[in-house]
Amino acid sequence: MQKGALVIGGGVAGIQSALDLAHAGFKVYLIERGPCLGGRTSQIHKIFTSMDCTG
Amino acid sequence: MNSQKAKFEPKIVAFCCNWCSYPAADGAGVSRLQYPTNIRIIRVMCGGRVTPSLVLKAFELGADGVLVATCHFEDCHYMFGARKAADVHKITEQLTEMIGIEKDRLMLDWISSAEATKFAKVAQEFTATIKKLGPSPIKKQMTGDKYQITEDIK
Amino acid sequence: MSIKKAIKESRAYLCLECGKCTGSCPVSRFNHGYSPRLLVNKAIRSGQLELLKDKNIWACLTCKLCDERCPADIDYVNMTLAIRLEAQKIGEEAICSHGGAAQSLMRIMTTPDLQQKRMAWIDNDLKTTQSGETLYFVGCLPYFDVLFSDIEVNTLKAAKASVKILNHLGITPVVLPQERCCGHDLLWGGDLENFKKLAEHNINEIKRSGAKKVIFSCPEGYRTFKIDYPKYFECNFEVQHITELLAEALGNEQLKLKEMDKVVTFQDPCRLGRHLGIYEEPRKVISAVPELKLAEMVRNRKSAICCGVSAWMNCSTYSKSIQLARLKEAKQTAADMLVLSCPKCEIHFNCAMKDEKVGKDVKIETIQLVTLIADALIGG
Amino acid sequence: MDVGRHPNIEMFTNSEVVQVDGEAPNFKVKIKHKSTYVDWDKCTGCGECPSVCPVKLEDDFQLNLSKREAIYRQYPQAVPNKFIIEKKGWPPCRFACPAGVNAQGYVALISQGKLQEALELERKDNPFPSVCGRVCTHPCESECKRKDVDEPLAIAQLKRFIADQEPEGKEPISKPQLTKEKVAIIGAGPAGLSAAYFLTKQGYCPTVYEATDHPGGLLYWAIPRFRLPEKFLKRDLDYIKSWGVEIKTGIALGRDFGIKDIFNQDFKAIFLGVGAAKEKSMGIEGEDLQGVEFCVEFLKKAIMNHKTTVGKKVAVIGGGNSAVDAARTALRLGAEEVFIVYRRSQREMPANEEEVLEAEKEGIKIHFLAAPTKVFGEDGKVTGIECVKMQLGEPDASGRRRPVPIEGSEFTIDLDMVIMAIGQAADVSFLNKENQFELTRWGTFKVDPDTLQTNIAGVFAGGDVVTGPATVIEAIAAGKEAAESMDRFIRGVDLKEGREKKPVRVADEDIDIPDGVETTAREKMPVLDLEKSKKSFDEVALGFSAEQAKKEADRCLSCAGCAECLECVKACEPQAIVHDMEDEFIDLDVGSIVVTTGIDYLDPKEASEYGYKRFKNIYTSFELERILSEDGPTNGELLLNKERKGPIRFAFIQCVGSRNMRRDINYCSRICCMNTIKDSLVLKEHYPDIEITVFYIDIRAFGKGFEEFYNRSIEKGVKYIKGKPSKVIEDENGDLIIHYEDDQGYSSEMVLDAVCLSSALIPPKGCQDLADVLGIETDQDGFFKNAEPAIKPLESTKDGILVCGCATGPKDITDSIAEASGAAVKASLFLKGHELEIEKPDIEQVDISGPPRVGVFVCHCGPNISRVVDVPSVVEYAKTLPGVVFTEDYTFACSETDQRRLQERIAEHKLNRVVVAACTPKTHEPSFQDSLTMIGLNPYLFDIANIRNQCSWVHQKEPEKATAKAKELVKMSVARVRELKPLYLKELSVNRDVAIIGAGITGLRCGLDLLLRGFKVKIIEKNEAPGGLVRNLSSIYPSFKPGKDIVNKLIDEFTKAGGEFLTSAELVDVTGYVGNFQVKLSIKGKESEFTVGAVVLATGASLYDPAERYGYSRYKNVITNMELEEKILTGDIKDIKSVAFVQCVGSRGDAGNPGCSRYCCQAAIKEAIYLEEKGIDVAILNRGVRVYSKGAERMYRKARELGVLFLPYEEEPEISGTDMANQITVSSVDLNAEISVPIDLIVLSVGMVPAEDSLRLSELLKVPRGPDKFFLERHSKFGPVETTVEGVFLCGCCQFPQDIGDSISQASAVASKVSALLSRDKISLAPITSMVDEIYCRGCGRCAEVCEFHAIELIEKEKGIFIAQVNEALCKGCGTCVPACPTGAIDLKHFKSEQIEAQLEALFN
Repeated sequence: MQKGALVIGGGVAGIQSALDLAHAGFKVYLIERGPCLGGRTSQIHKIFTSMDCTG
Repeated sequence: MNSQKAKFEPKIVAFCCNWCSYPAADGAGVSRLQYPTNIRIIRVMCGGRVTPSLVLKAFELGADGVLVATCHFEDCHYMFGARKAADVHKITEQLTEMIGIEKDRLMLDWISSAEATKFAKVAQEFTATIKKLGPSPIKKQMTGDKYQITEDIK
Repeated sequence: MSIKKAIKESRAYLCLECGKCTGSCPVSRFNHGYSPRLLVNKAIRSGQLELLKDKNIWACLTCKLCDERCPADIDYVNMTLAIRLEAQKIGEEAICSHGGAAQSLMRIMTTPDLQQKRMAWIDNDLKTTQSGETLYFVGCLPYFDVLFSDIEVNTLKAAKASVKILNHLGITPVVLPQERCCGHDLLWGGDLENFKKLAEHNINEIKRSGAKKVIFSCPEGYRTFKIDYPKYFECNFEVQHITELLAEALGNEQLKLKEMDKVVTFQDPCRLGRHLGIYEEPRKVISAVPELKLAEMVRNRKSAICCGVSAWMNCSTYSKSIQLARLKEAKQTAADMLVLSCPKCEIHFNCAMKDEKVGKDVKIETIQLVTLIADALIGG
Repeated sequence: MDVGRHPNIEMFTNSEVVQVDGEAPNFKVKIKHKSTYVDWDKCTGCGECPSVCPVKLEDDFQLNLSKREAIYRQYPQAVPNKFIIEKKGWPPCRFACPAGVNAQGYVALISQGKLQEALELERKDNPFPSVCGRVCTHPCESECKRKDVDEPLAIAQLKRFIADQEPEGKEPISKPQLTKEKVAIIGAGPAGLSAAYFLTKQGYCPTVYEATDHPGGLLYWAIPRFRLPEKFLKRDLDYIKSWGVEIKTGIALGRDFGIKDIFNQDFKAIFLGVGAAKEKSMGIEGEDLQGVEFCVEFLKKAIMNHKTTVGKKVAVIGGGNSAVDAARTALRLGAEEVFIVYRRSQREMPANEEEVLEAEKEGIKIHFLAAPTKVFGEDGKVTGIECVKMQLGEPDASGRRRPVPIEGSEFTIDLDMVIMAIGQAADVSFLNKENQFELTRWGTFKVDPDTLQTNIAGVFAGGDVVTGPATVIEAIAAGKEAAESMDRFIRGVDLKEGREKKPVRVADEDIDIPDGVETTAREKMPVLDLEKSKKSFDEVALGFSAEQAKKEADRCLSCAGCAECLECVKACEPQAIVHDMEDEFIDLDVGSIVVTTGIDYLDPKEASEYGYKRFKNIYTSFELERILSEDGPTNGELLLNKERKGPIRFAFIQCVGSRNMRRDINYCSRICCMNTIKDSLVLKEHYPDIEITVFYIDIRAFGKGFEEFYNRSIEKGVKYIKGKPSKVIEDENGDLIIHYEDDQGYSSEMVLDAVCLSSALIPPKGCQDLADVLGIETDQDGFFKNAEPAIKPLESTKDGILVCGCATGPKDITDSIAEASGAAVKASLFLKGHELEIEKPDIEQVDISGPPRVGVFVCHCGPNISRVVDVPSVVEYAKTLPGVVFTEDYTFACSETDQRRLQERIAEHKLNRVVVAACTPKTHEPSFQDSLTMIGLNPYLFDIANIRNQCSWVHQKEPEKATAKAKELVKMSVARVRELKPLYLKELSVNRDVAIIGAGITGLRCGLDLLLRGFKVKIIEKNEAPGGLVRNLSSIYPSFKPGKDIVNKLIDEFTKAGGEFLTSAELVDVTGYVGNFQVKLSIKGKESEFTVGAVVLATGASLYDPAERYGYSRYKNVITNMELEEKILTGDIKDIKSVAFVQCVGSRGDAGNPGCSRYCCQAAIKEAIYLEEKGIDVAILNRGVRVYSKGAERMYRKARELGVLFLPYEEEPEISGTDMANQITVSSVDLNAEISVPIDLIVLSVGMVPAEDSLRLSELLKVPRGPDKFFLERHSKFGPVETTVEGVFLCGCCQFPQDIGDSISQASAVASKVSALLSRDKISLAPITSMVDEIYCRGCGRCAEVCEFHAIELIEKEKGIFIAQVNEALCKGCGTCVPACPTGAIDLKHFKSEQIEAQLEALFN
């Protein structure tokens, strides 16, 4: 059976490692406790130094 | 006269860049921010893609106002696209002003993808300014429609 | 007039198929897909729709070199114009350079009550009026300088020089604040309807200003006023090119010119030369300048080579090759400057020279004849 | 967030890891996927359901600053963009109700004014709303959580309200045809009728046999009209009858027919609901005297005729509802004096409390703790009773305390009537003759508690006849259960199976009562005035008004979250809502695990000294973040009281909780300083004249661009005061007063309008149990522990499990992203051989030659578009457009079903162009394009007209104009799509080798990771030997191992894994593009060249040379910290007594690095500890100690413990001494005096500056450099290790000075990015790039000049003729070259000039 990687946590770090693993051609199971992805970052309105949005 | 002006519904072309102002317009939709219906959005990849000829073509065909909306300098997806848009816009501005189109009918603005409220505000204010200015001084010039082939030729 | 009549009038049916036209055509030399002979052939034999849809009708520079050389004296250029007028009706159009910005500007100018802001170039030491005997037709120079600001060309210098010369000769020319484009480029692009609107507007403005004589620095405007306007409207004013005026005024003593120890060469604009037959006046004016020597290019007067683009249409790699060839010829005369008398030549040549890949063997300083004279005026 | 769509990623939101077994690389993981109660395959995210949901809950996404519905999507752009219902089980009220009536449900609907829906919901469980609304003992109210706030909700009275407001004669909406078997119900009481009702709902045909001549049982015969008027009982009965229940009155079982007769008339099951009407007698003397009556008979008589005679003084014996009823009835029949005798106390009285109060109000006296012993009378008529006082003893079986008579406490009351109301008993004697029913000792039927089946199969019993006299609601519940059993019995299904699973009550701690909810009193029920009610049998309680009902319903706390009012089910067009969806468990087979559980923030409630939650306008930094954001609770505005004047006074307090020994948060939360600076700038933007003060201990602005950001806030006027405030209080006129020590050392106060507390970042709840499940350790701060902090920052204490991001400690987004990529590559090492092959099926391409044949598909998007835009008229209009050959409209174009229909239409009508008028291309264009590719139509012959986000949603008040605009948008799209050309993905072959420039620890780490992933790596190093700066470090914090060993270990691991070193190599040129870089080197003069797929910059940085500053060149004993490292290695520090470190030499100032060099504070402290332990006195002159990384705060603390002196300084300290420096003086601001320290050795902590050759490298690789001259990363947050040049990556100090831990994480991050890039054999490039029409290109080169990505070159086609050529690998598709081209030769594919002009022309004629 195709073995994949398990990523626990759907915040910005979780998404990034899931994407990197997926782009490298591996199966990824992304587990998030909340109803959707984004974690703390989605609650942040502006990011310091570059002041662009987290949209 | 202003009853005619009140009834007057300007038609405004908005060139919106795919990475910043277009999603801002979508964001305005998601949060149901209302703005007048006169805006017609045309998606371009970057504000820097809008050539003077496109703006002049819009005015020639009868647009009452043209808005070019692109990213802020620091978060432009193509790093320098917004600066290019500003340089090209200088030429377009001079041409439109010289040909007799009021200065306020053409506007360049910077809207990042999170500034949905700003997009709605710009849409509202720009429509109001154009309504105040009244219809564009240029009558529609388009000659016969491009696609019917006149009878006698066939 | 219908297309059949126009082709007959241009005597196309007399074509001997000798191919001299294709041989001399500057475009065919580089664009082997374009042959005036085949086009004439098509005009006579093939169906109308096929003719009108042929992209090549737009490739012709209308520089009239073929007409000069045609043993059957076919008026190829006017035939092409007629075909274009018909083709535009069914939606055919040329590939306009600069995204069609110029064409858009001209079509916008057909709006009757337009309030253009185009007088900024008249600085206070130039005297102009709103009404009077003589009118100086500026043309689209103010727009050109903005549209082509990236190649730092300054066509308005010629306008300032012209007014300075007229003032020098005691004439305070009328300059129309709401002057419209003469319509030359739209006409040769086949858009007759808008051409007529522009023409009508200009003629009324001129009548209102009371001018009896209209002076041109741009040969395209001059040819359009002189030949095309009378076809559709009745104009009660005289038209003259500034070089002709200068040539006449050489006699009177106010016109004293400073010495200029330089060698120059002269590019005959197609409209001034082959279209209107004015070859000698410019040369007379040049020779009037003390110590100024004129070194003619190999192909001059009737056989001068066009500057590569007409009416902002189909500017391509072929136009570049034409321009480079012509510039090389100018360099071969070892002249210090290339004298021009048409804003379009100035723009096209400078654009060709702008790209450094092309290197030194084409770089030459260009100057409009009127500017040269205006600078040389004594007691100006 | 394109993770949602990536084919390899399977997402489980709303889920938790519950069990992990096995070792790397074979883990067996069990996931618990909590039910979302919404079927996410069907849900299209249209957003209709929250608009109908009545429940308002705390919005945890907005940190409880605002409310959201029970069915919600966390934020509009959530991925997955689906809805979820928050359900915590059954609310306390529903759980307490025997019939499980969903009280919270219908109360919520009342608060929404949806009264009819509320009634329908109530009737799902209880067919007697009018009755129960009046007489129910409402156990639900005693459980209502509102009692902890003020008073419980008036649930019963609300039920009555919705029953009463139902218009007369309303037909039940959907009447099932009664097709199933016949069932017999004996007794038309609440139990029987309820059973009948529930059976008809399942299609059975029940016949109810009632002994008396009126249905209703005790409801009709025993409950007085002033509590339950006949009119309202009749309404419930009529409702039940309207369901097809047939009631035959006057027929009694036993008397007129037997159980056997029923079965013979092919009734399939029987329900016995005969109730318990036999009156119990007390068995005391004189009971049979005339004037002594039994309660039920008396009530029956009174009900039949309101004129029955009654005595003057009446006593009622008993404490139940019927006793009180009897007493109040007697009063209304004319009794002058009525009193109740009850043997227990008021508390045990079973009667409803409000009925007892009404009785007392009507003058009825109650003798508690008294029981009659004898009734005496004259000539057969009762004249009085003798009672005895009681006291309460031990509780009896029913849990109520048994009354015990007190000896000698007899007393007599003279009266002329006694009513015995001591309870009834079941009388089933009539039945017992021919069948053997088992009875209990109270004479009630013995039934199976779950199924209510008697010992005779098919015969069920419920209500008082089983339980003895009980409440109405219990009888109804019994009827419902019996109906379920009878249905199963008839269907032959096992009666018990699946029924024992009782509903789960919501746990108390899950009910979040919002603090600060204001108390509102319970609505008072209006009653008939006393005088009138005493006399008549009119109903006493008059019922709530609509406003009262609404106000009362609004008090509901929605304890269970979703109230299951099923409104959302009605509103959901795709029928996606499944209220009884179960949690599911999923087993996964994984090779490695990455833990990125993120961070939570400390609730500063314990820091009560700052008045959080006690005073208004005191926020945590996270709450401020939500408030300042447009989609936040207050859409971006501070809620200050309106009438205050003058500029806002705002203060930030840093380190609330962080760096605090007492609360054992002994680490720096690392991001709050920068977050505060950012918020101050945002505040300045919103309120230009705002006065901001920041109280801090150390401003830790250590990252790239942080120092400039800090200075920008100072320029904008933000005041920074060093010193942590002691407390914040609120003065009388509502202003906040903050107490602090100012920089002169005086204690002072400042008046403020609002305060923001930068509260500490702590590990999220459940971190420890996840650690136990995974079998990995957490460190003393509760974060996940690293194998070796600085050297292996990404591995956990267990092989195969990686930890990164805030899970290992607070860090900002840039570092988290870098670590995440690093962890990804390490995780992939365990998945060797499990790569997925995505095969590409070759599909037969649709023929797209010939004139354009356009299909227009207009989407309703549920109501989102069709509510505003007249979709059919847009479809009609589309037909008239030139080129359009087919039009159709869909409800949800993006759903699988509609996309399949779209594909069929394309084939059917041979369409070669498609326009979909729907939502925004930004989200849905890829999914439509995929459907086109699947059937062989080029995906670029397609356009979306955005008639939702940019039309229907934003013009809701002008539908006709919106429709006209939609038509024009469609016309523009059709015109554009006619001009579109097919575009094909360009495939590039990929070379799989990697070149790394720089062999420092970063380069080595990245190389090693790549080698382990199976790529060939060449490291190019300009010095002879690899190792970089770290090699000559004496020790590395915190393991204190010498740098040399670590570097050498990496070097031989690298060579062992087959890596290649090219030392003393000088990079000559790099040409080509991603996947095919040609690298030209010269090693000692010998040129060599090779091709690689990717290039990694790991060139590190060089150290600032202080030259003559601080007397470095003059004194021998003034050295840099690197030189100190050598001295320590060689042991050359023996004769040194005291050392002074000077920090920020060549950092944060005019010379060297304008920003902070980040590593020096930690390095200095590490060395200081080493020296102090050798007995050398150490002082560190600093401009704020910036130790931020994991464990660094503890090290800083240890240094202070060992006696290291930390001296802050502003101006440069002067160093004095003759040939050797022996003294250093610094002007200390706090003590405003000069402090001079005798020293033997001065160590300058020098900052890092860009390497000398970084300019040359940046030109070679065309990688831009930032304003600080370090290499510029693609995106400061989301692309920290990539550059704008595709295929060129960077890591370590060449991007910005950083410590070893960060550099190594970045190194692994690059390895991950490179392996992602090179793992595919082909790189497919986005086809939207520029293209050149060679005929029209004059070779003028202006486009090449303009292109920032150097993607355009001029090539010499023939001698002297130059043509521009676009390198599609480098071209980003921005199109800024198009305006530069004079002839229009260059144009941007998919956005060509004629395509845009076509849109303009379509728009204007």
